[in-house]
Amino acid sequence: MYNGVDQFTAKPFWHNGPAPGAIYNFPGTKTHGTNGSQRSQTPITTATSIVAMKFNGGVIIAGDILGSYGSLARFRNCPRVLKVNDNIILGAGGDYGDYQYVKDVIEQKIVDEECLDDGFKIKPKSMYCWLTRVMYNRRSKFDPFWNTFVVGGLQDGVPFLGSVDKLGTAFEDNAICTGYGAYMALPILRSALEANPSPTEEEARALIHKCMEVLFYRDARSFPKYQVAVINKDGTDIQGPLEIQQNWNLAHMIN
Amino acid sequence: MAMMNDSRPHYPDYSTAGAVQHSFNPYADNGGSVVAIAGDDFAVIGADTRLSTGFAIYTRNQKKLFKLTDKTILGCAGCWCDTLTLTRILNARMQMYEQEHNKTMSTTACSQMLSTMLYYKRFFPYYISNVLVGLDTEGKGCVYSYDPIGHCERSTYRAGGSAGALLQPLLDNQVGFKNMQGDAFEKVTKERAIAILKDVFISAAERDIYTGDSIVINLITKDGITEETFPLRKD
Amino acid sequence: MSSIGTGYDLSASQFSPDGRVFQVEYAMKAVENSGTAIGLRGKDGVVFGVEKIVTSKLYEPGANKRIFNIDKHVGMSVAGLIADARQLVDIARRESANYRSQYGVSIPLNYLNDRVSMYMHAHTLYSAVRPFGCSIIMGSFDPQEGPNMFMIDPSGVSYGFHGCATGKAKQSAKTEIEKLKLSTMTCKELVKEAARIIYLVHDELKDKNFEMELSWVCEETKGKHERVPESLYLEAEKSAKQAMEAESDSDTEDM
Amino acid sequence: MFRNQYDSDVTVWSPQGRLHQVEYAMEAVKLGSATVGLKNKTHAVIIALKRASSELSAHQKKVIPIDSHIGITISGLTADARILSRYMRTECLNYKYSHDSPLPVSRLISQLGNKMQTCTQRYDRRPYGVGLLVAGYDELGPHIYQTCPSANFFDCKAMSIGARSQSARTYLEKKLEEFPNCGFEDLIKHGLRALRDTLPNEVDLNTKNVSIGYVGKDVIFKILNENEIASYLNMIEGEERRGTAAEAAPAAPIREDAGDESAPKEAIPTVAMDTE
Amino acid sequence: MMQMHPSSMNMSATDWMDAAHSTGTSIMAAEFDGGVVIGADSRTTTGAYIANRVTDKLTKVTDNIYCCRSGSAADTQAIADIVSYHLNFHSMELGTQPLVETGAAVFREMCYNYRDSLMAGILVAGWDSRKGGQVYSIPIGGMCVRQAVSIGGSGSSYVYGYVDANFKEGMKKEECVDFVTNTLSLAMARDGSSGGVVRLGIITKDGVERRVKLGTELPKFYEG
Amino acid sequence: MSSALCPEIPTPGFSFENCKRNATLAAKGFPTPKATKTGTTIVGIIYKDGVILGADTRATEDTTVSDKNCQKIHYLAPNMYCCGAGTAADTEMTTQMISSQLELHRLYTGRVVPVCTANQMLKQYLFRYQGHIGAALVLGGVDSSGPHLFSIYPHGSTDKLPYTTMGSGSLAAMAVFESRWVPNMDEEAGKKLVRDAIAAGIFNDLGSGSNVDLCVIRKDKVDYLRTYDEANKKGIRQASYKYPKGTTAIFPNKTQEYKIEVTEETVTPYTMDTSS
Repeated sequence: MYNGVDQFTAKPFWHNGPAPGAIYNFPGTKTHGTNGSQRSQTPITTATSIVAMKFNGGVIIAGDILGSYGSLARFRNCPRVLKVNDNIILGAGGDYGDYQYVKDVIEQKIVDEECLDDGFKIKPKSMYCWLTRVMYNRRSKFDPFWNTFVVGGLQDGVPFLGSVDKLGTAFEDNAICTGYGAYMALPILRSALEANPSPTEEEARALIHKCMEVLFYRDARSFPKYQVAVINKDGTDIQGPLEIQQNWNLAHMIN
Repeated sequence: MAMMNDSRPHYPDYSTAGAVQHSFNPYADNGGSVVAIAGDDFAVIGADTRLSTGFAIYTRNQKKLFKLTDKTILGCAGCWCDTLTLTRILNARMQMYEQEHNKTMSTTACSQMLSTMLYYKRFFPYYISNVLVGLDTEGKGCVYSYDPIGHCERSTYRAGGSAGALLQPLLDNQVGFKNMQGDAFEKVTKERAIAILKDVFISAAERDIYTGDSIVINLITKDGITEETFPLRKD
Repeated sequence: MSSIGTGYDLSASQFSPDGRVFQVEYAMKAVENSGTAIGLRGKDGVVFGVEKIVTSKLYEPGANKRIFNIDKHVGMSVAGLIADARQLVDIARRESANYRSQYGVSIPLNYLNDRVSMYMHAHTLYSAVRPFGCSIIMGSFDPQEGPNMFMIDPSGVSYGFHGCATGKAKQSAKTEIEKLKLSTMTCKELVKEAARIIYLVHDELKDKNFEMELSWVCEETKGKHERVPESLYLEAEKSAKQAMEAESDSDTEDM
Repeated sequence: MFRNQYDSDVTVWSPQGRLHQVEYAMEAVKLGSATVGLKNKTHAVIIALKRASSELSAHQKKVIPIDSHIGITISGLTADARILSRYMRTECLNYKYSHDSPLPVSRLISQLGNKMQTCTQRYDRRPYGVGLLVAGYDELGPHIYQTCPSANFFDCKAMSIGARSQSARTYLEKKLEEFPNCGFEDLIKHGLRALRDTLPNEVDLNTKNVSIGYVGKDVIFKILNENEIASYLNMIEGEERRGTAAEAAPAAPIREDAGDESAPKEAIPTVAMDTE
Repeated sequence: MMQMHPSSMNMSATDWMDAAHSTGTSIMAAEFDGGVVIGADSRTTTGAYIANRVTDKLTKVTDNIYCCRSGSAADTQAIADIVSYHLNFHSMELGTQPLVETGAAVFREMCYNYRDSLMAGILVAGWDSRKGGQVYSIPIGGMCVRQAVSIGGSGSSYVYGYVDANFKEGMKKEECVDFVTNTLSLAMARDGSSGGVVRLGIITKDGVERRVKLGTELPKFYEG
Repeated sequence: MSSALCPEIPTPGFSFENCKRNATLAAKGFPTPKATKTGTTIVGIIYKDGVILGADTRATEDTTVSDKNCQKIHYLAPNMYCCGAGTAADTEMTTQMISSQLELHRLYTGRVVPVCTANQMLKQYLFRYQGHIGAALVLGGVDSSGPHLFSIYPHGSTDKLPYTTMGSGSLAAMAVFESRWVPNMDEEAGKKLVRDAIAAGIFNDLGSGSNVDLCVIRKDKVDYLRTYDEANKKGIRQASYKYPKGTTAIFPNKTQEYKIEVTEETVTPYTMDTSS
């Protein structure tokens, strides 16, 4: 009978506004009784750092292939560097499920573009901007993609490197690292680039390799196998899994 | 029994942490400071180029000034993802205005539009401290400053962002000549304004950890916009 | 067509007393006004050929292509109203994108064919819309499934084909196609045949200028639908022209 | 003036496989004043003839900027053009917003084509009665596109649409080879000459009735002001019109340029069928 | 160490700044014919940051008793120090080596009495002449039980099955060493909080022999 | 026995009398005052002849730099120094207190105190306060058994290592060590490495900044290198900020002259009698 709707009395005076004593469900507050989609509130299977830098004539992006489930090293073959097209490579850290979803969307975007066959190929800056919009939109819905993406590529022949995080915070730089890499690999890359602002591809590869080694020593969610994506004027190339050379001699020095 | 369950402490070492609950905060404080000074026939605005989060530097080289028209520039500090979005929408709105009205937006119109756009997001605001500078229709320099939800105030000088509270009194003294008497009231010239701007940033970099690396300074005069950069300390 | 003009032919939702839907038949007429399009299914793939009539010198060469990519592995050639056809291309692309996002693999051609035919057929049911004024040929190649090809009429009826033709000169093209031993021929050979047929059926008296479009999806392209390479195109064009000359020579001799 | 029973609706095919409503919409284009578009290797130019509906009215607006790299001129129903231009502007803005780069011209045109097509297939719509000449510049260089009410569009080397545009097309076809390698100034001159050829003898181009827009490499789309137009008009002043005087036949009534080719005049126009 | 801004906390990578210093661990002890083998990984983490990658979690208590520590580093170090002091004092009073059983009892006493404020899971292992090699497990909560083989720490959950399937009573020394090494390698491969090198101790009547298996020398298992 | 005039002499150790009150206040939303933190990079390595400690010199209060050149390497004993990170007061007081206890210990035992003794005292002290004393320390020194380096965490756990880092910049500094540290470095290489590690913290961690302090401890000699490297120079002032006379408003003033008479008097000292 009384379904809470009384059609015989007038609508409240403050119609369409907050009911007296009640408040709006403003964005950001926990909504009650909705579908309760808290899915993206926490990352589940996660991947750790991405390490990336520009070199003379190209960009290199590396990431290990471990998918951690909390502290469990659960999936040991989770590649997360990706060739988008001949202009663009991409690396991703954070929730692996979100990454796969975004990857599918990106890949379809590329297929759509290939189908048009109109002579245009999306360039890294556009891809980066698009990703920023996607990430920002999702964060604004309080349902973020729990990832940090690193976009690398050649923009009309000039190396491009940019990063987007789960909020849609985006920036470009000559060296970008996410996760623990931001704390451990980035200092190494920054000082190397300060000494030599335009390293060769070989030098860049060696630096990245060193960074992956350091991260392996100090990041508890890392793994000694990683993949490297390189883009230069000859195209894109994804290598790996490569093995990290480890040095544990230190263990003998503890007494 | 239930009591025991409730009071049982959590032993992280023995639990396989399947998923750690992270609370999601849609905002980030990415730091940065903006300082603007306007004169009779010019306006100058500077922003540092450090983009940071927590204790980490994202990049040392992020320009935070956005040219809206040949006479108007917006400086933003705060949540960078909001800044990126706001300025993109702003640019689109500027273009729409230009196409619909067949003229470029005036600085005053820009200032009003920005205020409206900020208030539009009253209940999920853009967390940015905006400082808009430009020349008004009479060619006079003007500075508009905003709070994150669209309160707008016109003045002739303003410091905003992470070192805003640190710098505003300095500007009050050096540009506003507050609590002074005598001969100090000379109008600030372009050159003096730029020198003061650099000096306040030097001071800010000393004391505010989110301000540093370098500044980009834009000077707007009737002849157009000139840009200069000035290095700051990098620690 | 005895019922023409009797008033039973003004709506797609209307039968004539003799049980025909004239609007659909009229739409087919539109197809017959268009340049010829053919599809040949060989043992290792599908080849498309289109005769594109150029009505003005002012148009750029290569504009308004009538062969489209639908997905990486599906090609489509069309005859009829090009604007209508583009709408179908859009629908087909959306279908294949949806399929991939839902099922994770590329859309099978027979399924895509079903979906697009249903869409076209739906336009023959209501008076509020008109039937599409175009026929489409879709083809694909899959290493496991082999080549596959379908043609859909404005009525929404579709059949699988080894060789098919539509447009102005579909009759003579069909005659030519029937002479070929399609199931034993490779796509390389078929490209030449397609070029020959297009040149053969082109009526120089009615339409002066035309461009030939050739594309294929086959083993050689790794199951990707693409325009035939420049060199092969030129070769096919050359031999087609030679064949034409030889034929006209023999024609005169016969006389 | 019912021509036959198959032309009442856009959803009705004629027994010949034609859509009369669409063809009539194509006629609307020819009622608009002429406009010319042409390009060289670096620039695309659109030039339009503006009419004033009366002595007291201003000249209509024929050139509409879409984005920094695209502008259009229109021929036909101005109100329809406004809808289309707003759509194009929105598409460009959205693309720029999300991709930080200008929308490739060909993509804009094919999106527009698909939008226009739906209006030719539904009972509750009518085709847009306007033709556009689109000048755009992107990575593949300058472009001139023509769009029709039939939702068809053409990538053109040069084109003219609108009233009596056949004369302009004749000029353009004749000079076609010269365009790719001519300078920007010459390009505008060619365009003006082509446009002039559409005029009756007693009318001439002036700064009031001509609009020029252009876009090119590193140049954002710009509409020339009257002074700039005047300087170009001066360059072609005094030249003989229509190539040779002999061709300068007296201006025929408005339908003169309706028959596109030399096809005999029938009750049904021949141009509209664009199934190629 | 640091003061955090709420805004910057949504980076999960900053957990090292305020997380406790603990030995998320894989530890193990197993009896064999003539003694015990103890083993541990070498990783100490704060959050996901590896604060020490070559930690020695096998702590000497007396000459014949060792303990393997897991849990809070501060708590277990303190316990080990106190117990070690206690037992050494006791052995001087006795004039003989204390029994492993005694050692375990002292550990248990500490862990039980302070169970609300300590976070420690300890394996006590050693050799004495009365009962030979012995292993006592004292998990959080302060119980104590003797086991022929025992594993502990966060990595242990991944290898219970392996231990049950492969442990045999009365193994030879090297056989037991291999068994412990394999078990720990498996645990370290799966547990993000364990890793680095395997440190081993073999306690027999002759005393203690310490070994280190470097990360590169560890047995390899399936890594798909 | 206390009164308002004569407050009680405090008992040794901490006073906890306001803990309850503060907890209540905090629960009511009254924030506890913020302590000065040394968001810090501190490091230490063992090299061929001893130990090198390093630290930056920035102290922060929230996000403001409160001391641009503070000292973070604290003296413990002639052969031992200790870098502190965390709450400034805690690190200073803890090291001071341990330092005096070590001195007493030295006097009591009559020999150089071993480094591990200091380590043990520090860890026991910190453990007692269960992490409430926010001191993270890097302890380095040389004794009869050679060089030793310990890192000590606020909760009282310790690690003995040949190289270690602490503080908010510890990851950046550790990255330098992990890629470049080798056993038996000579002093110059060691100093360079430590400097670079601190610099990595200074430049990449916002909690660390200003200059690099080093402390080289050898068997017989300690070099405390205050401001070993000025990693950042303060910018040069661009304008002059002198105020013209009269800028500051003052109340009306009045001058009163006083006449002062000066009298001179010579005093002759007399000698104290110390004979008795």
